[in-house]
Amino acid sequence: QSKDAIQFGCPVPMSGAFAANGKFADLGMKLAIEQYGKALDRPLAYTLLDTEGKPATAVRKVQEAAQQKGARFFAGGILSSEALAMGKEAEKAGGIFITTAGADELTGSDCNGATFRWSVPTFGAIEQTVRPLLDAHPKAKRWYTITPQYVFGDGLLTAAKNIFKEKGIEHVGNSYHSLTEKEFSGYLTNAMAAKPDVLLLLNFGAQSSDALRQAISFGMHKNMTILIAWASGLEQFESLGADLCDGVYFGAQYWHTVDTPLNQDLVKRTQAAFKSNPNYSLAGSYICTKLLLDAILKAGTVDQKAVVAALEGMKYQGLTGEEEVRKADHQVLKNYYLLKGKAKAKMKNKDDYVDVVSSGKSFLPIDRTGCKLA
Amino acid sequence: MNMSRHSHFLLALAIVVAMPLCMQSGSLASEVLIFGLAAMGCNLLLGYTGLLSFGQGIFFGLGSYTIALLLTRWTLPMPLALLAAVAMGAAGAAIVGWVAIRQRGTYFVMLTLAFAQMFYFLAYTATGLTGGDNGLLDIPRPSLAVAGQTLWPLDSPWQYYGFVAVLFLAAFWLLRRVCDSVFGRTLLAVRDNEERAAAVGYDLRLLKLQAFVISGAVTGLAGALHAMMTGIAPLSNAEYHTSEMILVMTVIGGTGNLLASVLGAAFYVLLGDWLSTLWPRWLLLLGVVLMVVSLGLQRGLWGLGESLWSLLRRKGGGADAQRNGAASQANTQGGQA
Amino acid sequence: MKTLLSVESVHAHYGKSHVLQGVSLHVGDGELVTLLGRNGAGKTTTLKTIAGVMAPTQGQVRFGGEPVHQLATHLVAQRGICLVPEHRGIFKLLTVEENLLLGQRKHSPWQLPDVYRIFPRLKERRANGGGQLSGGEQQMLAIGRALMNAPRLLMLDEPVEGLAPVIVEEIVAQLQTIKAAGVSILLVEQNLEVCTQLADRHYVIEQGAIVHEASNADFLADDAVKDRYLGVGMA
Amino acid sequence: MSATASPILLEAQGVEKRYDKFVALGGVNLKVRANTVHSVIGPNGAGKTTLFHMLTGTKQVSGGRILFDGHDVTREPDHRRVRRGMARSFQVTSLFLTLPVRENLRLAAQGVAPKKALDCWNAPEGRRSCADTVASVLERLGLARYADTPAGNLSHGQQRRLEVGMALAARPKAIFLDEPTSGMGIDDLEEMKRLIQGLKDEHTVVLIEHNMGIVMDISDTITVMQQGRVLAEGLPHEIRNDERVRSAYLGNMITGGKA
Amino acid sequence: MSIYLLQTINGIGIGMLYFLLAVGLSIVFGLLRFVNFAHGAFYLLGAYFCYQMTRWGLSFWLALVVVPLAVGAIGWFTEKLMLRHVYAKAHEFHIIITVGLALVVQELVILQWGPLGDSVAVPDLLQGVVMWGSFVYPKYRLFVIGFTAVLAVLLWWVLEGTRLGSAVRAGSESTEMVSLLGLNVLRIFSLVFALGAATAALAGVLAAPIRGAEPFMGIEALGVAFVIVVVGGLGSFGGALVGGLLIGIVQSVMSTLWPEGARLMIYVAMAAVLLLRPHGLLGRKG
Ligand SMILES: Nc1ncnc2c1ncn2[C@@H]1O[C@H](COP(=O)(O)OP(=O)(O)OP(=O)(O)O)[C@@H](O)[C@H]1O
Ligand SMILES: Nc1ncnc2c1ncn2[C@@H]1O[C@H](COP(=O)(O)OP(=O)(O)OP(=O)(O)O)[C@@H](O)[C@H]1O
Ligand SMILES: [Mg+2]
Ligand SMILES: [Mg+2]
Repeated sequence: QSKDAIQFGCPVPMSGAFAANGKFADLGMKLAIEQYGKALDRPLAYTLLDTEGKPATAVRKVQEAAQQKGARFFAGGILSSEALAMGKEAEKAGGIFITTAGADELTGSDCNGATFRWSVPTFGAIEQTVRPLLDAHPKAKRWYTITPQYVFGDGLLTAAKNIFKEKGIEHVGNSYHSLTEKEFSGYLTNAMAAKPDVLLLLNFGAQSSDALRQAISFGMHKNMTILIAWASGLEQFESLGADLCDGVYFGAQYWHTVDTPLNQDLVKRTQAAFKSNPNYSLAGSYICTKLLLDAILKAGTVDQKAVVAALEGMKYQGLTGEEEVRKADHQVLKNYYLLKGKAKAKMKNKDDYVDVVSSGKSFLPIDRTGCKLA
Repeated sequence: MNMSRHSHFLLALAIVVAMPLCMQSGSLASEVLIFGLAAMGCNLLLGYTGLLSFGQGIFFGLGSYTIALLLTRWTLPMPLALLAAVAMGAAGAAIVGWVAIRQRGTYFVMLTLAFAQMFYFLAYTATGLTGGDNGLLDIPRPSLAVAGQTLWPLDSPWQYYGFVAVLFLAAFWLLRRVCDSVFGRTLLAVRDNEERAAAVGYDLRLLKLQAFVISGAVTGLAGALHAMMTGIAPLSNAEYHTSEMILVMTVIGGTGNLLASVLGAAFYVLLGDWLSTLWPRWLLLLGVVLMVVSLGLQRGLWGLGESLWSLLRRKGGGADAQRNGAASQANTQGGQA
Repeated sequence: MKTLLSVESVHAHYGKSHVLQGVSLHVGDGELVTLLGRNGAGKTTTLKTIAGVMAPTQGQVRFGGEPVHQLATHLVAQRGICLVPEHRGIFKLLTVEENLLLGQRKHSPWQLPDVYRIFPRLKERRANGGGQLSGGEQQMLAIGRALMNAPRLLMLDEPVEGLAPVIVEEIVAQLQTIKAAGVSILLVEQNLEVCTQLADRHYVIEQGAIVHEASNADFLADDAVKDRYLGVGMA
Repeated sequence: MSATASPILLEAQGVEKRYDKFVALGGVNLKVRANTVHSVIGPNGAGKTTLFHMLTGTKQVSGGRILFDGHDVTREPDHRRVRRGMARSFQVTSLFLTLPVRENLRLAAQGVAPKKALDCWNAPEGRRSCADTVASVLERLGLARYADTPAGNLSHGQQRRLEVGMALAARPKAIFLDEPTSGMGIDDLEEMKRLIQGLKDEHTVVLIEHNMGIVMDISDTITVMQQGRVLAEGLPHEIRNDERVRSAYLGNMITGGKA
Repeated sequence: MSIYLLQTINGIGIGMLYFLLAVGLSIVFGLLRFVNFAHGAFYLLGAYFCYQMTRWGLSFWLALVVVPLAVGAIGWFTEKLMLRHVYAKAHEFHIIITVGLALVVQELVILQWGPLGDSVAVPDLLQGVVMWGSFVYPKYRLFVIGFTAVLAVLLWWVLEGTRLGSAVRAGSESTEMVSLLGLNVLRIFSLVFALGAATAALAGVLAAPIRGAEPFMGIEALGVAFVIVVVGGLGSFGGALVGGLLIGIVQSVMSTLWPEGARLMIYVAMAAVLLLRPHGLLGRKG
């Protein structure tokens, strides 16, 4: 590509267990780049970097892209570990990195001047799912949690526990499990023995799918409410299938039917380009790229400092409506959604798996995020 | 032996010098050398002692965790931290080896595999030390300094490459020395015929253990350098896939020859890097390559190189090739392994 | 009498060890021929080569007129050449009956009942593991299994080695019945007593080559030969 | 020289070996005198090689004692016994086939001081190369010409000789040879015979051999084994005329099969 | 009913599936004496073929029959066309080639069915759960226990009762003697490998409605299978059964006792067994 093109990088796992997210993230950035075409009268170009889901590889690829292609703007990072690592690297390389990964450290204890995050942290995810669920089911007094044992899982768990305390909910038990677990019947047996009203699944991706699948095979959906606090939206519903989703609650960062101008525009574009609705990976990557581009335009230069400054505090009409980039921790303030799966019969089209129950913004105050920017 | 020692060292030197000239990415070049180190460590076990270890990832992981902790928490001077990482790798190897060499053949392989898995889950659970899934971040890359005098800044990838290259050459030279030493020669005998080696009076356990320790030390060094290169010590470094990868590199390169391991590492790293830019499903191609190598090449890439070389050298090389062909024929006959 | 097996100047190696240095011999239909020689002379190797376990490095083996020395072991066996090896090759993990059935061929004149009739002991021990049998029983099992394999040529390598006299008698008797049934037999045996009772002809092998051939009668008469090739008088 | 004069170097007392249930050795007693050639003969599977495994510690005994040079070595692993001055050759040639002849012998010689093998700094040169030992052995074997050829490329006869050389290189008190002539051509035979005979002066030789020619010519004592037991022991001519031996091993062959 | 009793029963459920997963690996090793790192790939294929057939609207029961046969055939050809040629080579080549094969299969699956996982519906006949006091258990999992139990008996019969079985056991003692009896050892190798592949595929089919079909289930399964085979004893049918149940129960009970450590414990157990009984619980020397 020509010398003076503005180089973007899309570091996402194309191989390995999260290849699916990578695939769609790529499409997302492609869409955004093509939509803008050029910025500051310079053509736009982007490179897809396969992180293989390995932080080390991710870092190396970012380094290379920075050196050889002079790429400075990176949007990607699906896994917490790789996102954290790349955030650090982007800063070293004098670039900017926006991600949709789950790790709160990104805009918390490990935040840095070059890293931004679009996805709602664990705190908000719990606030916007557990509370509305409680409002919907006031009698749901006994909750059981299943948690992947690492920082992300613990983040969700603590947030949930706080609400339980505040609302006088009985937390009848929790099962930790490792990130490689696929067999959940043991944990589910524990859960059933505790006779909860709500089963709260705090794992994500394939693991939450397995957990749900097996929970339903144990008939748990019949005598308790099931909530997956951090679902990945459309792609997960597709892999689960409508029957398994029916009646289950999901927390989600994005849903394609949300009625906002930008979202409708995105849906149109995606339909046009790929004959399908945007899912979270695609939308996330799209909006992250778009944010970078808008910031560049606003700053009128590609200088790191200027673009960061442009991003900080930026208010804009985003996919989830009014969105804002919080200056103090580079966290984007946006809606989080509570969805409820509907029966196959009620689906109006093949992607109409769920109804939006509620949505809203909740974020920790800066002093509690642990981020020491500025 | 002597002759080849020097010529091999010169070849290694040539590689080290050549890479900056023909490669764009310093980090990639460094990675080649780093995994070259790891593969050499593995080769010392597989090629010289006949031990197929699936536990190399343990030592690699230990190396990266050690240096990460020492540079971030205790802020030791970098050279010391490196030494510590090496020591740590050796120690880990001593333990794993001490247990594993009680077994032979497939059971030995399985035992090292079990250890690799155990280490992974330990690292995963001991969040306090290893940062669990997030790994350890913010590993600094302090420049080499003596009394505040900066001798060698390591900020840019190529600067770091230079640093790695020096260590690599040093390690290579040492390993060659080890391989040509009384010890190394005895190892060859052990690989060739264990029963006989014991019968002429050697204590196989001690020999194997020492081989393990040295291999662990080298692999630990590799792990540490890798951590410094990426600035992180991720859990994936301790995964069993790392062990598998190191092993694959070694076998592809060709066993029983240190330079071959470097070749294998270079091949694997560069091929992987290149393929991954071609096609998201590049692992498919990698798989095919592996199958071709194990079906076609008797002695890995190095062996291939040698036969080609002899083909080029002599006009009568055809006969030689036929002989190789015949050999592989003979090999494809027999039943049991 | 038609020749069934003919071995034509066969050479064989173990690695570099040149064990067979041009062995030639033939066995006629229904004939019982012995192959004699000192330890290490190459008797076992000869049998292995005929059975296709070892590929001859020179020469050829013809069976019923057709060359068989290039064939894989199992194909040679299917032609009807059946070897009962030195250490009998009883499968320890299999019961006596399983051992027998493994060798079974539908068209074999000997089926399970026949074998049990010939070796009643095996019937008693039918459910035992092959590992638990005494040497003699193992030998019977090996022979019985060979019979169920429908052999046209039965090759026995030291069938009575290390067996008590009584059992030797028994086995000799069975071999006679088998021979009577028209099966050709190539017998390797150290025990001359046995050989001379059974055989029509004898070969003597030394240093991997046939050095003497004689009919049973001549052989019995000629003590010099015995002493020369098989005795310990001189090398 | 008279065998009975010299002291007893090696003694086996009721040595037993079982493989699972199978009894390979059922209580073998053996006395080997220093500087003699002591042959062990017997039919296949008699337990000769197994007995060697026991004496040299290649495998552990299931019962009985083994005394060597005044020490009880019953429980010592083979590499320990090598240091006491035992060395063996194998029935099925067991060499370092990929390594040169010289290297094979060097390793064998070095084996006497195995701790040195852990030296991972110095190359085996100068005094570490055991040059003179190796050279003298090469000389003796007549393999000097092949010093640098890989053992795998030697002819079978040469390999068998090297096999003996491996034992020699350790400068042992006692040297155990298992069928050193198996698979050899006539010419090789003579050479091997001379070689073994020559060993007697400096070493004690324990020999397994099927070739009666050699056995009868060079042995001082012969032990006949059968089914894991000692059948007879004595001087060559005694053995040759021993009825039990004839029937058991040499076969009724001489007596002829006249029933 | 006590939670531990529940967990034990559930553990048996998991264990039986594990057994089916591991037994093929074990038999193949017993005869061919080499470790098949591609075993997981056949399990993976089993799951996806089943998914595909149900997608086509064919019945799960049909898949239960057809898929193992199909994958078995694939196994047969793999052995004939590739593996056969590395038997003579060193250990590392067996590993490399099967690792490569596993990669290829996995990526082909992703190419064909995409990187996202998919669900396979539980057959209507087995929808729902059985209640039994406080004990709730999916009908399907009960079926799996029963089915694999029957299968285990069947397999046991094949290995113990049939001529092929005898040939396999005999072959693991001495291939030479087997061919001396006129049996084609190479054919037996192919057959056994095919059988191994088929059992893995069957495990895949049975697992699909529980775990869904997902491109990386192969690797995960392989890890578990190794542990089981090593614990039970390489090459031992009984070992695979015991090992499978043991691991299943350990895992299940652990998820009550010390969930975080469940996985770790499995490998600790494995190492312990290897050190105390070097050839596994029921393995014999080899
Ligand atoms: N597997 C082997 N590898 C190398 N050499 C062998 C092997 N088997 C036998 N030999 C050698 O080949 C020669 C002939 O062996 P063979 O077994 O044929 O002798 P034999 O006539 O059967 O003697 P015996 O009466 O002791 O059975 C012997 O010198 C023996 O040492
Ligand atoms: N590892 C083993 N397991 C089981 N049985 C064995 C083993 N090694 C040897 N045997 C048996 O022990 C007996 C003695 O074997 P050994 O090799 O000592 O005989 P030998 O006297 O050396 O015979 P040869 O003259 O053929 O060398 C034989 O019956 C053999 O089958
Ligand atoms: Mg024989
Ligand atoms: Mg022997």
